[in-house]
Amino acid sequence: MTLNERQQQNEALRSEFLRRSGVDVSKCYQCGKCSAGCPVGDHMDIPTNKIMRLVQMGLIDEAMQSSAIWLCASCVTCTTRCPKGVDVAHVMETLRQMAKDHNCVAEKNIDKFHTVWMNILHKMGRMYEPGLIVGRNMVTGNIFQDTSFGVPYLAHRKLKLMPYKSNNIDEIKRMIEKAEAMDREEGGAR
Amino acid sequence: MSNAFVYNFDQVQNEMRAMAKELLESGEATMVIGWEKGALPYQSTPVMIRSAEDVDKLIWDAYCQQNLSTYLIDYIYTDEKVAIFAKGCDTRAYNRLIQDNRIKAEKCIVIGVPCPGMKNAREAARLPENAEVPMANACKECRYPNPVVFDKRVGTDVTAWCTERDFSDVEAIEAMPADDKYAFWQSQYTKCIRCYACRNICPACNCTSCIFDQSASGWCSKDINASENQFYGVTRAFHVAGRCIECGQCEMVCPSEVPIMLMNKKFIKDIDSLFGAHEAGLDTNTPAPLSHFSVSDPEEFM
Amino acid sequence: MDYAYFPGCSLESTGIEFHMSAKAVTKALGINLIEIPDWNCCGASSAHTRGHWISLALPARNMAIAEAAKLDVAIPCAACYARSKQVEVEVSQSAETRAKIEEIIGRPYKGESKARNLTDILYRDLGVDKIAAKVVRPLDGLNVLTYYGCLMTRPPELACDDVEDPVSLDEIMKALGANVLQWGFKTECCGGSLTACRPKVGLDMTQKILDAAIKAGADCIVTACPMCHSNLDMRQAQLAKHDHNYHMPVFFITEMIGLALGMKQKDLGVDRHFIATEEVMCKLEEYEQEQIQKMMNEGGEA
Amino acid sequence: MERVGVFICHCGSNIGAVVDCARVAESVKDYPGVAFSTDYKYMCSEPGQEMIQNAIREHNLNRVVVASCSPRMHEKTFRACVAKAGLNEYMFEMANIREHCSWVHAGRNEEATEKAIDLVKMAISKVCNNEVLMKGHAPVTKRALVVGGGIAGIQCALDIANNGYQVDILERTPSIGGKMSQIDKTFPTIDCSACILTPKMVEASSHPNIKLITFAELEKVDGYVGNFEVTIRSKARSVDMSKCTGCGTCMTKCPGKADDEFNMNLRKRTAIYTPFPQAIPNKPVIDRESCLKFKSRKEGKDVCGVCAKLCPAGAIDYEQQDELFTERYGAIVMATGYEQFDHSIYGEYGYGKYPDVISGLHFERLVNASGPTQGHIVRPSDHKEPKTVVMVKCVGSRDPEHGKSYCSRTCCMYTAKQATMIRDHCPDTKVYVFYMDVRTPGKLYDEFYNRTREEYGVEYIRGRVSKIYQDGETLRVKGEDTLLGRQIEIDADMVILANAMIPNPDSERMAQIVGIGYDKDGWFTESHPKLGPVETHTAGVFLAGACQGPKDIPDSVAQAGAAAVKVCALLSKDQLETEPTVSKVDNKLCSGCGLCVPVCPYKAISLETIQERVAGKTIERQVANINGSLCQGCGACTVTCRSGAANLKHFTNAQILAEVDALCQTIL
Amino acid sequence: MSDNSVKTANDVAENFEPKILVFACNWCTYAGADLAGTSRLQYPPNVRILRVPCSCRVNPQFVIRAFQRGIDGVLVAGCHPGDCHYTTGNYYTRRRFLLINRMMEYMGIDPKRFHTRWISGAEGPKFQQVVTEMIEEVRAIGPNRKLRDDMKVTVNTDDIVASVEADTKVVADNV
Repeated sequence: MTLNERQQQNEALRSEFLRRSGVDVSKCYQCGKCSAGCPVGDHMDIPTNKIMRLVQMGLIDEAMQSSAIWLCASCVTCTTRCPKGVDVAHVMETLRQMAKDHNCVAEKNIDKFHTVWMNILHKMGRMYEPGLIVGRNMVTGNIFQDTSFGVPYLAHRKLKLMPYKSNNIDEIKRMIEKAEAMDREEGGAR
Repeated sequence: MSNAFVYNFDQVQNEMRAMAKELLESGEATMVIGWEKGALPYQSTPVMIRSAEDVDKLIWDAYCQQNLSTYLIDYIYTDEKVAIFAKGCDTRAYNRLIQDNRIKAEKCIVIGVPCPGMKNAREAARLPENAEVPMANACKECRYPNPVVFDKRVGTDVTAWCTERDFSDVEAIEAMPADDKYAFWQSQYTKCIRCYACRNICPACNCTSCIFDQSASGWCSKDINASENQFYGVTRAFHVAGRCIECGQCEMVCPSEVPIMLMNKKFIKDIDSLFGAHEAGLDTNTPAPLSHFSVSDPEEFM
Repeated sequence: MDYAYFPGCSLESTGIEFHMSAKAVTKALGINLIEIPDWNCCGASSAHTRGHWISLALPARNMAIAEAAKLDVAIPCAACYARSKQVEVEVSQSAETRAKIEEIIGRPYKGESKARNLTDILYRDLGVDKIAAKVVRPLDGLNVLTYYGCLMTRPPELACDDVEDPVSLDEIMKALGANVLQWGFKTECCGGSLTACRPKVGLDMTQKILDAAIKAGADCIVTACPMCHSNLDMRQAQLAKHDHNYHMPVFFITEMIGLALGMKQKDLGVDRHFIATEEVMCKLEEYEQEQIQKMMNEGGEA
Repeated sequence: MERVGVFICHCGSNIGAVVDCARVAESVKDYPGVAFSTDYKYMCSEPGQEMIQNAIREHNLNRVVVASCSPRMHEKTFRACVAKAGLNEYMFEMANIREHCSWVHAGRNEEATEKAIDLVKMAISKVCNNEVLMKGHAPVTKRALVVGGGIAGIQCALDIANNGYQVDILERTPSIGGKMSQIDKTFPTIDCSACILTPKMVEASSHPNIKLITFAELEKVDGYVGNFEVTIRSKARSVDMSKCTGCGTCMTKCPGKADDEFNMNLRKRTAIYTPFPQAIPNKPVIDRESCLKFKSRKEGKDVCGVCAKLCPAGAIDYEQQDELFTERYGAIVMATGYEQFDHSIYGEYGYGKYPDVISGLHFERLVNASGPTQGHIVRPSDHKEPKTVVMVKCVGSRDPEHGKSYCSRTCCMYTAKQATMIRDHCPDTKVYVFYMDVRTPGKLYDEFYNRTREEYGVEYIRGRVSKIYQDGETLRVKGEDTLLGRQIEIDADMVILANAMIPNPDSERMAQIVGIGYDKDGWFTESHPKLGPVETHTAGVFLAGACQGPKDIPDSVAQAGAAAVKVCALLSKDQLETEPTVSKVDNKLCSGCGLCVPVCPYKAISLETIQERVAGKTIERQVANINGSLCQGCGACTVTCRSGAANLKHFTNAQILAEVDALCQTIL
Repeated sequence: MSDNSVKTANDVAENFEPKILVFACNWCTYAGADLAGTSRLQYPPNVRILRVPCSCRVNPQFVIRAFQRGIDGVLVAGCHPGDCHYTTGNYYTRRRFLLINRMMEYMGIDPKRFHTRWISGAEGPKFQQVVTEMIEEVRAIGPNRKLRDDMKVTVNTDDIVASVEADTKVVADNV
């Protein structure tokens, strides 16, 4: 397929990306400093600067389907050092949010982890680590991952067995629902 | 807003008289400009006192709104050393005049008077005798009731009752449809009789020769009609843009009650939002917004 | 010195040592922490992957509760700090954001209550001199590496220390008498967020940091982030399976201060670490003994 | 009484095919002020011009309007034409009915004709308000000042001097030579920088038309083109130049020590010093900050004095003071050069704290045979020869977020040059260059770069370096090879950063003193990026070298020559003609508020004190005064002036209002 | 609303042709208009260019004056900021007209009638485009009826005389 056809396919995604991220990727001049300083760089299927290039060329679908965006640890080193003031980390963030909305998450486990996490938050208002580990293992299918840590955690008196439930859980729930509704409405635009 | 009711005018008035007496007796000043009782309870008017015997003419009440700084211009070429009493706004006017090179600091003695806010004389005239008189419009938004510069001072500092200007009146007009705006301003400026009282009282309108007095210049006609009056109104507002010290005297003295400050405040609002907050007359060094620029000013004309 | 206190979820479980030591140390140093009643999770780790408003709303509620009490918020956890700082900055910069946030959380929040990193409070508000003055058991002879991770220093607009070369932990450790080594990994990401779901990637990142720490000749690492701590401390067992035996103890800054202030390990939670801290303790003892011996010898010679 | 002659030009069919020229002429016949009106095929032709001149005489015309093409085309022609007929050339106006009318309204003849009538009426109304104006004349001081004694300043001064004009070089440091004297070799020929510079320095110092004013600063510039009055501060040298023989004995025993700036602080120098052995003038100065005597004097003591005891000529003078003196010049050339960007803002490169992370200029001193290491390339930390060197380009350049947005132009080449020099000096040393782009547009430049890679084996890696940190004895460099898409880590013994060029830190203040423009980065602004590259907006002030923007040596030298030509052209005139279309102030109307003073881009307005009789008494007051030689006639002051006291000649308030009124007359 | 009511778009005469005044700086916009001419770029013949040395010479009072005299639209145009022949003139233009444009709108003048634009000597097409658009816009909103001095809206002095008399009486009563 020709480049112009590919870009045409991506037209809607491109404008969605622009609206949601508010980042002007045209400023990127491909110096590679983002990739150079990326702590996860070794493991990414597409280096950060090439993600930026894909976005710049309007090939959002390819960027969205990469595993790189999920490996991004949100450490923000790229944004901090970018000589052109491009918020690279926010580009990655937006691509993750879009990948989820467009159902093309490459790293399902990472996404599921966040889903479990948000579910606990909905119910408790605070994080509950045993629930997080068990819940994540259930959805990802790695039943025993990290359970070996559960025991030492307990041995080291570091896991609370009883979850805390807020007295104002209704207020917190309302708040979360309102915020999520607003995010849906705006498609996460900044 | 309750300053006026706990503020002790009499005590400050005594201090003022004592100060005036001392200055005149010692010869430090040859004249003291203050306020005296006017024909009506709500009309305190300026008074020039040259003799220590006359200091009891001086009064200080909630109607001493008139700005005295502009009188200093009249004495710039005399040998007089003139002392004036100056409220917060009067001292800003004084700074305005110094910055405009219209008076010389060494010929003036500024006696700072912290001000609790003046009452609205126009309302006072309309209200029954014992009714509660509201604060003058400009005073309501005053953020500098205490003198910002002075050589001597009387009274003690008051607490400012306002921290931010209230632009709701300007915004109300901005929100109108264009034709309503025009109708509003036309109705206001058809009232204008071009008496130039607003100009004459204004500390920022201090030109030796105003363009509206130069009929041969071709700028303006003497004709009094809505068009010429509006030309006058906008031009005057533009001339004081960024230089207006917001004493509100223009509006106060207008016999036709044209809301002149509504024009001035529009410029103030836009200057603040476009070029950064500016307060005229707080000092004599800060350049007027229209006498400099920034390369990063907002760009709307591409 | 009063602060609202937001421990955050981690400090109730995997980072409980931080909670214990922070409370003990601040009390001893005269900092009064008042825990925010019924606080909720700040949303770090996941909320920001889901949406902008949810990521702002969660910390905003806690900040609003603190603001009602007119207190700034002391936050030991670097992640909670970054999330809370984000909402503070966005709300105070934009009236629009503020209105939306207030609508979502149903409470007023003007951004007046500031999110403060506890380490920053110790370093800047209290000052290292005050900490040094309370030291009874100096950490002399201990070679430490300071590790800040991502969230104390990035993004720059939320950072509480220098972006590339933060110094607050260094200065505090120096005040405690420790020998602070230099390395290039102060602000490198430890991969904490990835160890759960992509353990290989996360472990790889952790390994790089531990390798560098060994190379630098450190006795231990000092951090102020519960995620980094848990990751660096707990994952060493996993790395050991791949023949990487580090035995590199990782301390919270408050634990270190507590030890130097002469507190018991148990009270600080030091006994709860995965990597045994005995060696560090022994080294301190030995050094102390050496010094005493040296002094006695010198005394004998004299 | 105005008697205006109106001449409508057909310009062949250019105008005539669209605009009914006869009708235009006819319709303004009775317009107020018009005494004569006609149309003709080609107004600018010989017969056309004669027609105008004859009409002036026959109809006793005192004002002329020609409606034809753009005044940018023929205003000068017609002004000369009416002048020949005895009218003042400013009693003429043009209406543009070709570019602004017939050419843009083809086929709309009726409307175009109406428009032409309006335009002609506007011109008539304006010309009725025109005044007789005379061009002024100002004499020219036949001497130039070159500010800055680097290669650009030296070359420019030599070129001016060789044309027979007097020229002074003003240099703030103790010696001329500038940055080029610190550089070891020059690209792309790798010839020795000192070998080509020092002869020029000697030539300048011995040229009968050149005077060197070293260790001195520009203090104030008054006056205008042809007549600048420049105040110079000659800083106290503490050495009597007339007695000093430059023998150097004083420097041998000086106990005061300071960082040696010339050698990028890589070693120490004495407190009494010359910056480098070939300095010109080769006479020392005492650096009072590090001199023991001056330091002790601050504490109320008075010690040392070794140099005075040693000096055989008795030239040491501790009591010398700064001196201010004023000189007149006809032209000024700014050649204040550049500075090196300070890389210590980059935390990821160690905030300038790693001793073995050095800048390009450091390297020049390291590799220089008379430098601190006698030309041995060694690391500053342990003086060992580096086995691996990493070079990083664009440090501070092309980095709008942390440094400068522009490309510094020279770094690609000097990096290539330094890389080859390392490979020459230390053949076993590996050199890596991190780059984003390689920009080598110069004669033999790209060939040089390719040799660097192909023959010298320097490895070029495309990508910016993200972090450098000390890792034991070596430096770990983390980058990305964006062509491979792979992270790269290199253990380097030394890192050389290709730091950006930035203007002299004082450039903005200098620009304000001289009254020229500068851009957001502080580079001086040329008058036109294409057609006026060495001129400034201030007449008589020219630019040479890197003070206008990053430049290498050949470009600086070329620009210096160009600036010299402009200077000579100016100095060759005995008198300068000045445009009379400048602002003036009506003292009667001026209140002296001074609001116009800061608005003037040419510093042409000042407040002056005048005397006036007021009510039988003489008073003094201030009014604005416009220097007609400095004023360029923009009119900024006229709008600032509330009372209309400031007015722009030939574009007066009355003239513009008359045009507005004329245009609107026909509106119903 | 007074009897000299402001005409709305509906009342626009069928064949209304607006007249628009362009203040053009000599070095950029005037040259840009010249370039439009030499390039034969066609635009409606409703604009009249008035040459000034620099856009900073344009006193806002000139603009108001034009409206008083019945002009339908005014364009003030100069060099792009940074390109001013006089280095800084257009920065002042920008400051002044950012304010005046807002004030004109505040006074009820349709902002479509009054524009400030940067048009360089190379931007012949931009000149063509800007004036064409402006002419079309002004044509759509009809002739200017505001601020015009030929529509004598005179001042009713009776009320004022009455109020002054009343004031005088109050004073007299009190003295």
